[in-house]
Amino acid sequence: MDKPLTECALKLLDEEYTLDDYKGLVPRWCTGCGDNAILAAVQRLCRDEQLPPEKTVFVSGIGCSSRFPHYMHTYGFHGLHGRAMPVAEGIKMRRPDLNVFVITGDGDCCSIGTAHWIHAIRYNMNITVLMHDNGIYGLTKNQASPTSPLGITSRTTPGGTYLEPINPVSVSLGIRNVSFVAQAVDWIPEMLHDIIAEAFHHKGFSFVRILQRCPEFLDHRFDDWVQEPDWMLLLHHENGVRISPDLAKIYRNQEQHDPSDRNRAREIASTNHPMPVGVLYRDPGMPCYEDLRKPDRLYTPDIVKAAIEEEFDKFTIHPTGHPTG
Amino acid sequence: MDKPLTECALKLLDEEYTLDDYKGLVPRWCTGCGDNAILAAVQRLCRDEQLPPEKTVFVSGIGCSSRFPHYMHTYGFHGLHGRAMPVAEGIKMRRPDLNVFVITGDGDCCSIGTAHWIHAIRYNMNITVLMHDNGIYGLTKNQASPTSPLGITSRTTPGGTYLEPINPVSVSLGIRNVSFVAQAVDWIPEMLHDIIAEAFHHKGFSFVRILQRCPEFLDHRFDDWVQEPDWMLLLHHENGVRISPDLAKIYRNQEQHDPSDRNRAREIASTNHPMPVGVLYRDPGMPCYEDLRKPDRLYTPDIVKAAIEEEFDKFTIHPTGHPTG
Amino acid sequence: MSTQALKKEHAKKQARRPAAKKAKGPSRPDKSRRGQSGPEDTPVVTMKEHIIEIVSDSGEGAQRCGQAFGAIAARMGNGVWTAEIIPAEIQPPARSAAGASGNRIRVASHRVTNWGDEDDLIVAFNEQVLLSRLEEGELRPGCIVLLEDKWRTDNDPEIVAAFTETVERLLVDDCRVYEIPMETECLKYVPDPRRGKNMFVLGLLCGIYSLDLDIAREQIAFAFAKKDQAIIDNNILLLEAGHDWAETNLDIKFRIPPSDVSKPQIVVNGNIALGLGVMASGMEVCAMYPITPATSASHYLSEVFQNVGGVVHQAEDEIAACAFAIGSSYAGKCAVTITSGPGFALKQETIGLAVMTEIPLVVVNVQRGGPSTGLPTKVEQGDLLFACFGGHGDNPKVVMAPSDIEDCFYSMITARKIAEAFNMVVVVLSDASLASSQQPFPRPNVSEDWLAPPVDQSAVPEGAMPYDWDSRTGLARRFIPGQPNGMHCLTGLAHDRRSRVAYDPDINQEGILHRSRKLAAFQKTLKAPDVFGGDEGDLLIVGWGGTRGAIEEAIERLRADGHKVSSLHLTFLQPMPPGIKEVLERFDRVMTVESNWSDAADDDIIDEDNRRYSELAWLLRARYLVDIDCWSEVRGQPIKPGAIVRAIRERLQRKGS
Amino acid sequence: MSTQALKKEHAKKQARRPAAKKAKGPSRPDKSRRGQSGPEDTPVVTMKEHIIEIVSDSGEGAQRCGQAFGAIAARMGNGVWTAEIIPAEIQPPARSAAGASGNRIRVASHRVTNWGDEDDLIVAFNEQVLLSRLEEGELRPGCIVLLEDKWRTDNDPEIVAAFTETVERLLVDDCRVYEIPMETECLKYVPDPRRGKNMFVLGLLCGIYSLDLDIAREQIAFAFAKKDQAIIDNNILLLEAGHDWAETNLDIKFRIPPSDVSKPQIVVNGNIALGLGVMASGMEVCAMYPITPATSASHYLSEVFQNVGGVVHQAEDEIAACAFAIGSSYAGKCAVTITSGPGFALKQETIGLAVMTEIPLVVVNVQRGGPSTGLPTKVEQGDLLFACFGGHGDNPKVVMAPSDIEDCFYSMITARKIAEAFNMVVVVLSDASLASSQQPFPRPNVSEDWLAPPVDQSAVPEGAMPYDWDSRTGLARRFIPGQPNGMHCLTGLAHDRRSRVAYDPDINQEGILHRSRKLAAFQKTLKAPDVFGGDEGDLLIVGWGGTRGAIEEAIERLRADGHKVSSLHLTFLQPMPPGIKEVLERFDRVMTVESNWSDAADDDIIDEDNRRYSELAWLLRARYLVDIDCWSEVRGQPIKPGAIVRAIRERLQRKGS
Ligand SMILES: Cc1ncc(C[n+]2csc(CCOP(=O)(O)OP(=O)(O)O)c2C)c(N)n1
Ligand SMILES: Cc1ncc(C[n+]2csc(CCOP(=O)(O)OP(=O)(O)O)c2C)c(N)n1
Ligand code: SF4
Ligand code: SF4
Ligand SMILES: [Mg+2]
Ligand SMILES: [Mg+2]
Repeated sequence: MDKPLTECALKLLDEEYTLDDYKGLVPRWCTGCGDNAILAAVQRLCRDEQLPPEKTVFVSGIGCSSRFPHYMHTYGFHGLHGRAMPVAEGIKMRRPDLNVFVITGDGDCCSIGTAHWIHAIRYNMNITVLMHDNGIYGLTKNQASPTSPLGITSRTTPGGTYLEPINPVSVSLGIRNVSFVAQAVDWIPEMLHDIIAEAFHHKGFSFVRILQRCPEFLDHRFDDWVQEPDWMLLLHHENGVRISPDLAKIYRNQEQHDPSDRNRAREIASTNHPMPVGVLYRDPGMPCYEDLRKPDRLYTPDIVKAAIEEEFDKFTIHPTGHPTG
Repeated sequence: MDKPLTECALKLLDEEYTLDDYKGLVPRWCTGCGDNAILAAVQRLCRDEQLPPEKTVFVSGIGCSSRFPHYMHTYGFHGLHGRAMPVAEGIKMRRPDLNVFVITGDGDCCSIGTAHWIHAIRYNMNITVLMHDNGIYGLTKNQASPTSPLGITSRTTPGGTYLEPINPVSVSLGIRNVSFVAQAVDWIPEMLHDIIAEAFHHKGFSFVRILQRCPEFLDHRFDDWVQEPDWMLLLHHENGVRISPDLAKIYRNQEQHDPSDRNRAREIASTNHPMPVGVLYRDPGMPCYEDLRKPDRLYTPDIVKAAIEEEFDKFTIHPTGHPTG
Repeated sequence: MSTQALKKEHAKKQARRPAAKKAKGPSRPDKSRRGQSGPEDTPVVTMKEHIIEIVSDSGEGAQRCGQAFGAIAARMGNGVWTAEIIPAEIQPPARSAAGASGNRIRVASHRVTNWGDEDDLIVAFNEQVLLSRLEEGELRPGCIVLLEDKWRTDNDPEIVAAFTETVERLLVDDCRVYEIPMETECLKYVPDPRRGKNMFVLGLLCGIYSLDLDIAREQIAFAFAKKDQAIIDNNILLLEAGHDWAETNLDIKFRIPPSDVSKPQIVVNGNIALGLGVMASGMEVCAMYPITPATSASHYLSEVFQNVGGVVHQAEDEIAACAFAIGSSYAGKCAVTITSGPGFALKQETIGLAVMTEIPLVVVNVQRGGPSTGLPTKVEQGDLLFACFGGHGDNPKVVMAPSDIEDCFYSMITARKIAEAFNMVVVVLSDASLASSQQPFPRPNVSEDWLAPPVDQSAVPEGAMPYDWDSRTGLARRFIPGQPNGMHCLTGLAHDRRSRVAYDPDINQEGILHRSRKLAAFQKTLKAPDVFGGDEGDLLIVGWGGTRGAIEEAIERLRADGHKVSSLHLTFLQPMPPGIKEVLERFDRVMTVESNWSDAADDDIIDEDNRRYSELAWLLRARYLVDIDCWSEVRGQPIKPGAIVRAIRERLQRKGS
Repeated sequence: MSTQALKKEHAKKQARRPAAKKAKGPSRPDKSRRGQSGPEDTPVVTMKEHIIEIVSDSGEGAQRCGQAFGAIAARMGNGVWTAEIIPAEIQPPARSAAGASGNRIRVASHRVTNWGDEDDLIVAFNEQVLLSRLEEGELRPGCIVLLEDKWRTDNDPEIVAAFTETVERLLVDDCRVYEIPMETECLKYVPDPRRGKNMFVLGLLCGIYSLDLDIAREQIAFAFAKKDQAIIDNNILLLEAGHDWAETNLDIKFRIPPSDVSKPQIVVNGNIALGLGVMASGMEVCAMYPITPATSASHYLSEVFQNVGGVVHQAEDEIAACAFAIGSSYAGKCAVTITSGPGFALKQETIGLAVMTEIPLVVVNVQRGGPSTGLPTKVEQGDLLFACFGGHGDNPKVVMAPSDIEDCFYSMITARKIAEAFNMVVVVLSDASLASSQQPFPRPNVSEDWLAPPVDQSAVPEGAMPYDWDSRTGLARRFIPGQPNGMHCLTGLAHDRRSRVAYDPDINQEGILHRSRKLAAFQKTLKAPDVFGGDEGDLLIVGWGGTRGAIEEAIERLRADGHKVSSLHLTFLQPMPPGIKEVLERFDRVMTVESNWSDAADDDIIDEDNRRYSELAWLLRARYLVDIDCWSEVRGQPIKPGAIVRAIRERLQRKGS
């Protein structure tokens, strides 16, 4: 827990981080892939917030979207399919000084990772989660995901999917300890950035579902919404995001939604026609697990040694010794 | 898929199953354990419905509650911690002729089994799930579960649990394809039986959360509700359960709740003071996965062979043969 | 435009085409290779075999072209092996090494059992994908290179420079380079040459290898059967164009005489063969979660399984998939779950449940490069010991490995039968190479015996017990829900013959004994495997799984050189068939060849106390106490016969000195 | 009532107590055993050791009594080993075999290393729990039985019959039975004898074994330190009552002289020792999911870990627990995850990630009976090969096993150090027996060296790479978030030295090479283990883990009989230390003794081609090519030294003939 604070401070005084400071490898997503827009929004956020790259960690699972950390010039942890959240929790638990982001996909989060997702919401650690929801398995080349629209064909559902998709926002809102839920779309970059910024600023587990286009395997899924601004519903509030005049001109469907209203949030979330975009729910008062469990002081070797001796005392006997007979 | 229908019919004509026909080994739960009441209610249901024991399967995970199948004289599958649901799905998929029940605990279902639980709701197979929610890990002797009330002490939380519990009913209601959710308590056996009966009659995935007392490790958890009938809220409806006049006298807190009203269901579910008991939600129209995926006909060996030959045809080449040079 | 009309158009355009190019390359005395004669009178060189590769950016169709080329050769009666070259990314940038996508086709006058050594001829759509192959050492010296020429005149000077540089380098590396105006030629027939260039190339290759154009046309019609006739016509036109262009402009022409195969053959890759095998085995449920390189088997099954009444269930994760398969097996017929390494790891606990409760189950693990996420699309045989010793406590199960495409098919039928006969888990270890390679095999005669019998719903005799283990074999009748009198509670806890939870020491010992005994009983049904080569000699190579073809080819080559080497290939790895010890003892030395890790014996820090052996070597050493050496690679590719030959020669020398 | 007042009351009541009972049993010449002398003048028989058991229904406190008895003996300087007798159910019905709950305490004049053979004396609160022990063969012939007598006069005639029958049977089985009015006596002091009988029994035992009452009082005060003084007083009163009753009424009295141990000792079971070890190792995160028999280690840590700044995280499942530990390790100090078989199976994929990314991690597997849910509370060593070969692809990791309680403590310190020095996964295999057995060990001198250094946040030198493997050892500096210039993306995919995803054959080979090499480098730091017994001879027994004490005791007994047998016990199973081959070769024959499955060599269906060996035997055979036999049990209990003696005698005869 040793923070070389001096160093950060020096850095801040010396120079400013530019967008380039956050750029890692050249992204290898398909042309037109919505992941590119999300990366751009996040890099902008990092720059705006001047996050020290060495103090920032992007944790991901496996999937197209989960390649994200390679494209950032921060610390990155590209782990296992479905397991990004518990890894991120482990990091945050002992290193609250780090900015921890999770990048996950709809399969990664809502299929194999379901249990971790639900419980991550419950732990409510101060982590920002971006769930790239393209409604398909991209990396493994076109299988249905739990958010795939009913009836779409994929390699495992050549006759069309059988089930209605789950709605990750509604599911999140069903967890008692939920503290921040938002929805964004890759094709309104300004809102995307602002929503991610809100999520980042929220202290607690912030879950952002980002509808993301996958031209490779599920082209046209969002065409209606992309082409028809009136199919969108922009949420705004002083405790949420604001809508710029330019955007307001295009997207005339708007609602002033107070993110503390969970029931209304549930109703809004329950439809995608219109598709809500904005902060649906926020409860700044929900305690964070890492705070509830943080060491109450700095444990120096001497304190530790003393505590161990104390434990030994509990279990120590002093045999009377030598044979008497 | 071969159903010896004649045999069942004969059995039905010949004799009636009695309660004893459903009794397996002598239960080994602690005195006062709520599991006993659930077992009694289920055995009564089986007798009332005259379920052929050989056509009935109880699938469970691991936990005190998951010992249940041993105490039934039906087929039982006492499997792995957290994995009862996918096992039950596999059974039901090819054997819709079987009555399939799942017995699970709050740890089994809401902790290690979370992903399977959420997705089982989504698949909506015709399975009846009884989730014994004692808010604690019984079998492993007293660790907190995701439904443990905030602050209770356990062997892993000697200073009290850190987090608000999740509410399994609310979580279930957040899944788009949910088709039946109810809540029951072990200490009102009549309602318990009626609710389980409703769940059994519902075609689809019926999830019943049963608040179950564990005197061994979480004594007094439900004392307030057990001792104070006014802390309970009994839900009734012609499409739900009815309340007998005797019960009505004790439990005066009642609400006529239409189980098709999901929003109201969510509101009711969101509190345990008063504690709702009854059918919260039911959608009889939700299609079942096993129906969506069932074979469209009986596949005789001849049909199968023909289909395989057809596949071979697709990939067969007829080499021109012998060397020409 | 009708095909006829198109053809005329084509003929007209032919007149205008540029002069034929000759190969640039080192000049050689051999006439055909120097290409000094005019194209029209190019003599046909007869070859026993050739290795041909086609690479392009991903999405340009090299894969399809290669597969068609292989199929045409197979239709003509040639021995064929096709292997995929899979790009590392989904949509890698154009003209990048990571994007090389395509096919290697080995065509021969005899049966081909592996992808061979290096390329004799390679077609590349740009110089970057070619470079990646060159750098990986896949071009043999003297390799013929057919390269799209449009980059030489690109607007981007960097591209031009890269192209020129590459051509120079190829020449230095002793290649014979032909620059081909693929795009220019295609543009004569189609507006978008990216969609069609591959058929032009197919035509080129048909010309170069003297393949029958009628058969080629048939193959195109077959491959595009689901598409519009117009597309088929267009493709045939391009095929013909390519063919004619080669005839007119190239000074190379080969003929690889067909073998005498004349029976109908199935041409599929190993994963499709697995899928076909699942259908033919009578299994009716395949529960899976997508994972490369296993998923394509499920893709295929998803399309056709319902035609035999089957269902593919894509579960929420691998654990659920395995549990679903177990539930389904328990309630009726044996089910299968298909996965690869990471999923196989996740299934360990669930597999153990099937072992303990004696529920038949087939688990297919299409191995990929590990550990962890590793090399998802690449070849490795790294899961053998994990398959044998996976699971906590005693987990006896059968482990088998198909060694070629045909085996992939039959392994499913065998596995299902063993699983149901012994109420056991059967793990089938395929790999990424088998998964995506094609090799024709004789069309099987479908037999009703392959299919699982209908679900037994007859009454259980009064008093019978669900684990009434036969004391000799460990076998017991399985009680299936629906069977009257069979009611009992199955459990993963230690249990007695009535399936009641029991913590009694004797009962625990008894259960483990009988589950173990089934493996011994099954082992008694196995036959000793045949030795390839001579019955005794200086060195025996032992292998398993997809390396068979390469190993046996290496043995053949070495024996042709007079070496006393032979090989033994194991299908059953657990239990092992009888008779192996006797074979091992007839050879002076024994060495395994495997695609997994082994420490090199001559490494500084390595000695007999810490050397980590290859997996099969380890198994054989433990069982037979024979000092078995190993040679292995983890290069993410199928092992080449030439590499094995070199390794063996080196060992023969080292120890022989 | 004050203690003094209580004491007086007690003294009064003594006057009224019934006449002393004498043992019923076969009459023997030995005076003390026939109990012919009056109680008051019972001579003290001096013994080298005794095995004492106390069993009751679950909840009656036999466990507490047994532990206290062990602790008092230990305080007096005796060698002690206590083992738990755990009921199969949580709240089993009263008076049932499945409910037998209690403790075995082996007390000796020398150091005790295992639970021994059969009981010399057993105290039972009812005849049913006693029966279960009798039936499991735990009473040696001539065993002294102290049995609650109240059942003889129960209102339920069935109970009376059962009781009488049992006593008959015990007599037939050659036991010496004393019926003790436990409840009657206790009722004199307390209203509810179910809460207190155990302290009365403790007093009885103190009397019988001539233990110092002052020390006993101290122990009670210590054990109930968290309770009211009134409870302590009450318990002491009962203790004294039991003591006096024994003195007055029993014709048996033993003395087991203490050893010369006089240094302070720690008395804990293996799981508490693990917990203490975790604290002392400097690890700060323990992520777990409850599972028997591992959980009690986490219970202990949950109580005290915060005193060293640590945290126990109960995750939603084992996969999450392992991933959490990995995340925590990655971001700072090495973390630990504790589980048992089923959880260990679930963690395989996650463990593989740590191996691939070279994140230090300690994984504790407190083994239990398998496979599947198996025998959750029972003893087995069935996960060795799984630990060594678990995970798909190449998964080099360290596997070690503590062999006694003290080892459980130090293993955590060692494991953490290895994990961080080599950036490796260290699997520590404990077992259900170690987990719940107590054996005093010298109080360690806490050392600052044990603790992990603070998280290094110094800047990474410009140009350094996150996998800059040293070519000899495979080691590389670990880059920890927060370190300036260290930014990189860790990945479970194959990667190069910069941690960039790479599918290149050479890079893959290079990565696997260096991960494997770390194991070899670590192996070079190990020392050859010592042989117990003689340096050469007829037979060498090899063992690992919790069986050490029993094996060495068996060896001692056999050597005392003149047999040339020795033993070798391994702490490191992967890699194995140098020098083992040399040891093996010095013995005519070698055999492992293990608590896991092996097919019996003389079984009809078993032959050298299909025999399944015990796990360590398999490892040794593969590495050293020595024909190593094995003898094993899967009885869910610690192996007894006597069973090992019998097995060895039998082998010596069989082969020696
Ligand atoms: C344990 C495991 N199972 C399966 C896979 C294969 N796999 C990799 S990514 C992926 C799903 C990708 O879909 P999604 O999470 O939606 O991400 P996207 O590619 O669409 O961004 C799967 C199934 C794996 N790597 N590991
Ligand atoms: C994979 C695995 N992890 C952990 C366990 C240990 N375990 C058995 S039951 C149980 C929890 C029991 O709690 P719950 O599901 O609430 O059932 P209850 O006993 O309260 O009825 C646990 C953690 C196990 N058997 N398998
Ligand atoms: S496959 Fe889809 S999600 Fe993946 S990179 Fe391409 S467009 Fe994006
Ligand atoms: S521990 Fe609790 S849940 Fe388990 S049987 Fe006892 S009372 Fe019931
Ligand atoms: Mg996706
Ligand atoms: Mg519970």
